Amino acid sequence: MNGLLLDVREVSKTFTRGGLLSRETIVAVNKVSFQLAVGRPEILAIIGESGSGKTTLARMILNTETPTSGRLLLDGTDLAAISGSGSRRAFMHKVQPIFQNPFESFNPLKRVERYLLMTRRRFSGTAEESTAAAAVDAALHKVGLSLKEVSDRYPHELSGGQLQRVAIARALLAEPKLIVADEPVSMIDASLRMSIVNLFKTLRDDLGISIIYVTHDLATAYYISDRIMIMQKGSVVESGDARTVLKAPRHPYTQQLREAVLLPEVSDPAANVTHGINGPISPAAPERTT
Amino acid sequence: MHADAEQPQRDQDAQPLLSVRDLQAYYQTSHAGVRRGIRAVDGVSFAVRRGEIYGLAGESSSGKTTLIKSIAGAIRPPLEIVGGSMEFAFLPGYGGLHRAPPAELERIRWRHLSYIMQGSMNVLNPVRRVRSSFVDFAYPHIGGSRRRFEQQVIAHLARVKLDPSVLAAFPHELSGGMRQRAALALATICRPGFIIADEPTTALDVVVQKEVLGMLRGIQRETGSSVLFVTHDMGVHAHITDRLAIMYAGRLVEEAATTEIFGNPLHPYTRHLISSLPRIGDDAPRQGLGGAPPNLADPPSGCRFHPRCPLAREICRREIPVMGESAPGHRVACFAVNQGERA
Amino acid sequence: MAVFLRDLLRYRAEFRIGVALVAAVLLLSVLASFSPYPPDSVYVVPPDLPPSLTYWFGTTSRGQDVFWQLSFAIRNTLLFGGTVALVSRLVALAVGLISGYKGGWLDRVLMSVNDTFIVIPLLPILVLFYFVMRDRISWLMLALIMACFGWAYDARLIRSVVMSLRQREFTQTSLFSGMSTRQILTEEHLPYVMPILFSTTMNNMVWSIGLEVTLAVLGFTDINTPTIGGMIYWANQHTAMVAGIWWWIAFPTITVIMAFIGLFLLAVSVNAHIDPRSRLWSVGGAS
Amino acid sequence: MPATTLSSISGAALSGYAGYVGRRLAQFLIVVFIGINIAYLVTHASPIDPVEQSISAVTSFGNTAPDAIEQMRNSLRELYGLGGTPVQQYLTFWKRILSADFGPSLSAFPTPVGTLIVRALPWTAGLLAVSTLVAWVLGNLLGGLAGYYRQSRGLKLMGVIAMGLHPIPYYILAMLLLILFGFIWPVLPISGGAAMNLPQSLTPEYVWSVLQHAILPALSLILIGVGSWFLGMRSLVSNVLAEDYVVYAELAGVKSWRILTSYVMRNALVPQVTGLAMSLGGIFNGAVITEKVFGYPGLGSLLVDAVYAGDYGLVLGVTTVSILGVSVGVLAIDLLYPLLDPRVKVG
Repeated sequence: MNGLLLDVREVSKTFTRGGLLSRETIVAVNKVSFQLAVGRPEILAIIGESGSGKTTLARMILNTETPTSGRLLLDGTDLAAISGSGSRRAFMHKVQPIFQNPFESFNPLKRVERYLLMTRRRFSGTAEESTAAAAVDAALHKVGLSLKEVSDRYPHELSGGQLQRVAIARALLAEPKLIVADEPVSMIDASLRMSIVNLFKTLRDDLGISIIYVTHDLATAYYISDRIMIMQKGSVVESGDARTVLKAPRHPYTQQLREAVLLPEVSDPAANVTHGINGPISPAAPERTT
Repeated sequence: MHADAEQPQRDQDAQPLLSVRDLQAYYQTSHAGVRRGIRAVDGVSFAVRRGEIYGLAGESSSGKTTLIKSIAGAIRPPLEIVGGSMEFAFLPGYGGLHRAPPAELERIRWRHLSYIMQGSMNVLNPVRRVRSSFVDFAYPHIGGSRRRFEQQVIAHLARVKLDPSVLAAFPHELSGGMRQRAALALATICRPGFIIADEPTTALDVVVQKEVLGMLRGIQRETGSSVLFVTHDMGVHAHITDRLAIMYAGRLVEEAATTEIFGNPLHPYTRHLISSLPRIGDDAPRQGLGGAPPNLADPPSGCRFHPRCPLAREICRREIPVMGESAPGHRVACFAVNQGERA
Repeated sequence: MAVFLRDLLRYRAEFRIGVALVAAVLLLSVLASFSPYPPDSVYVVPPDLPPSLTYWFGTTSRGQDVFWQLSFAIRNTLLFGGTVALVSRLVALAVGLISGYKGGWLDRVLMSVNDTFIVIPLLPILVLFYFVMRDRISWLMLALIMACFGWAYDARLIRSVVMSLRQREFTQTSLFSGMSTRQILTEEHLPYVMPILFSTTMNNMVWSIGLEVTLAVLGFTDINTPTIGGMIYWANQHTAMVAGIWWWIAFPTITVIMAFIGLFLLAVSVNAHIDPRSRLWSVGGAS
Repeated sequence: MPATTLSSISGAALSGYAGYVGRRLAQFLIVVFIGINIAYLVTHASPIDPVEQSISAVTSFGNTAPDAIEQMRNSLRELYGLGGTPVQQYLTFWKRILSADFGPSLSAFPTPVGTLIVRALPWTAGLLAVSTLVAWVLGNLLGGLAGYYRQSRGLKLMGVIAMGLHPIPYYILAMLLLILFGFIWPVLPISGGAAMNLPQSLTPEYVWSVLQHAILPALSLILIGVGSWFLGMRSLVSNVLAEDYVVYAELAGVKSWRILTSYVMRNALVPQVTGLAMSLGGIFNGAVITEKVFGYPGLGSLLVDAVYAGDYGLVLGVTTVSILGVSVGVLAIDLLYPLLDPRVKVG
């Protein structure tokens, strides 16, 4: 197979504000095109600052926002043609989202397993309760959890890291081909962040799922993605292989972003005046703890 | 006594501007007759010297927000100061803002101590022009004619590259970066000796963030203020702070010059924080830390990091490690690191 | 839900007082079923007697026992308020849920109509209605027409709650878990709307009963069905205050005030308990 | 660079205001349109002929000759546009309303309905404007203080009183005041707009009499109004107190009265202005009934008496003018709103 999993063709989205007398148009996304191939799972990072249109683009891929112009095709199906619960379900069977705030991803009044079982029931076609539980448990194991840890729990009884894992497990239960993750680790504590990031790598390598990773963070994008797209004010200004683009950015905006990344190392020891104890600082710590 | 340990500094540094001693701040709730305490800050000691930017790093449940609230005197139930003191050099003898009489507070506020808040976007009164915020906050301290005051404000705004027309604008008419710069100008116009900055750039885009940090650094150099700079972002700490303390589950685990922390981290938690951060150009795999930050209503015994620590040993489960000086100016609370001096 | 009620009873004095007042009024209305006299018959007892052990609340100039008449009146009045509240809840819920969840032009149209209904002065229209209907007006008809006007304010409240729920990520999670719109609205969002529905029901009853009393006192309703307003109407017709028959007016007034304050306290305490910011919805009211 | 950003932004703000005014005007027209249509529906969809209603009401007062009745019937039919097809009727209805022509009053024949309404309007407008303004200012002031000084016993007590007053309907409160000042402590005039024996003029005696007569009706409107604004403001203030800009100003040591006025109350007032616009209809309802209770010569009394007298034209006229008047009031408040909130919504 060498078709296209996702084909985004010249997609634009404009928002209008105001009424009859004053009308203001904001171009959130401006003629963006890119493709993801079938059978070649990859992580594509969409990078941009606030107002770059990256979230609007992600929403259009998730079909929760309709483009003003242009087309989006998933596995050959035009997203604009999706109507009715049957085709909507078929679409969600292929694409699933992960959100930014793990504490908001589940209804605080409901137990989290509700969403796991619901997803399983809706997308597997079997209503068998016992196999559903087993499938949920299996999905949770893929993200390093088990049904025992999660069952009967409300969202506030789990940590942010755990909830984000549950959110990923829920997405996996639909057996999607594509996951759209909008800033999935920006609200996760530093000590837990990398395990979630690594999980995305595992999904790509072991389960063959393509991932669209929407973020403002160049460093994690460099760490996990294969390809990146830099967006500015709705347009893609630079795209290509993650390593090439980020190591040697060409577009001035990408260079500016790259420059502004604050490295977790003291680049100019003279700037920090208090103590004289320093030496050459290696990028990685001298002794790894794990 | 730890202030004595840092004696090798020059004389003017010997007297810190803020010294926090063995601070304990708990959230005490009494629900249906059952008293519960969340030990958000549990025995924290450190000192901020004159003219330095002192960083405080920690994740969401580390207690750093509670620590800031306590130092700022914003203590409202259920938060309670259970023990310890927080002494400012310009407010001697009270052991904390929360114990100072209103007249004293009035004397020091904005003149000696100002704040840049986490939600800096929303610190300006939305229904009044920016000018009125400057008048309300700073005019009582600066005085003189209104015209001279306005000129002073305009000159100060130029330091953060803001046009005088900003004064006539309403906050919603400014971009996020402009608002943040206006807030920075507002916090520094009285040239306070001490500035508490709580995640001041977290909500900003990276390019603007770097710019604002540079401005803060510039003004701080010029005025010689001390800054207590709190953020979870290690990159920001590396960029701006002089010394840095790492907080975990309500306690400090390590403190040293920022160069030293990044060059020679000693505590296993600090090491993890630094080594796990991905860098552009470095393809080495990074690992997350197992387990989860502890529940502060029921923290682990002994060292609070021991359930997640790769170096944990028997003593870590039983005893609380104290901050020991491993090198001049480098303190760390870990049995594995300090065992030479300790056991 | 049980925990919710228990917390309310335990921590909110307003709620306790509200429950007590409403319970007392309800008890009185239930007693109507045990009345020794039919509600619409007159001159069954000696007229104009002050309160005594035989006639607890005295008797009227029309020869009715005030206590039993009052129990019929408050029963009918509560029934009226309940009917208006029930019917208008259905409209408010439908408009609020649809407008809030669907958004877009549908929302704009619905809210435009909605704001109109909030603003229009209702009393002149109800008077006009009475004018053309006269004696054919029945309490059910009046209840329905008031329900047609009584939903708007609350629909806006429900809409703002649903709008904020729609923005929340768990709604997206529900959507991508394969739930239908109906399922999301009824299973995920309704629990957040329920407390507001409860408090607006109470407020709506206060509103509709108040209007009914007003209309009845003027004689602009079906005055032959005993209601609180109807009792005061007949007392006024017999110039009860001037004649010193104060109990004919005092007891219905006290009863209906108890009902008003009780219902209002229930609404206020539930509102404060769930969401102290709920009033802030009106910030968006101008858009 | 910041200067250019700013000027472009203030330009947007200006067009935002124009848009806002446009939207409010459109909403005003919608309200009037729907309101008048409801009045039309009520009068025309009923199974009863309003003309017959009027005639039976008029004739019930005395003996009228049959041919006079027939004459009256015809002129009424013609007057109220009840002849012709439904479409014609509808158009005639609008024509009459747009030309403000409701014909002669039946109860005060041959005085035109318009004249009666113009005579009554200043009484109602004056009573409503003064009592609403006083209630709004007083309620917000006290409620703001109660929200800010939560420990004050006096303000807490006021909160309890407000909770008791707010849910009571206008009629009941007006009646209680009437009983109190009419029977128990008769110091104030309880009926009319001014003393009967004084000619309408601007003499001090007359003005004093007008004010005296207005006290009780105004008081009943004000008491309920204060209660509801008080409760609303108190809860708004306790929300605003948690806002960053208030906390920050407190940290900065801004004087307490300044925080209360310029930060807390100033922001909490914004939704209260919207609230005022939204409750104007309800307040008008209250004024109608209060006027009737105290025999105040405004639109309310006119309306109720017109019903008793079976004066169809007058009832319709007062209803229409009420809808129009309240809508104009709402529009005026809406247009003043941007003065208080610079963030006039563009969306």
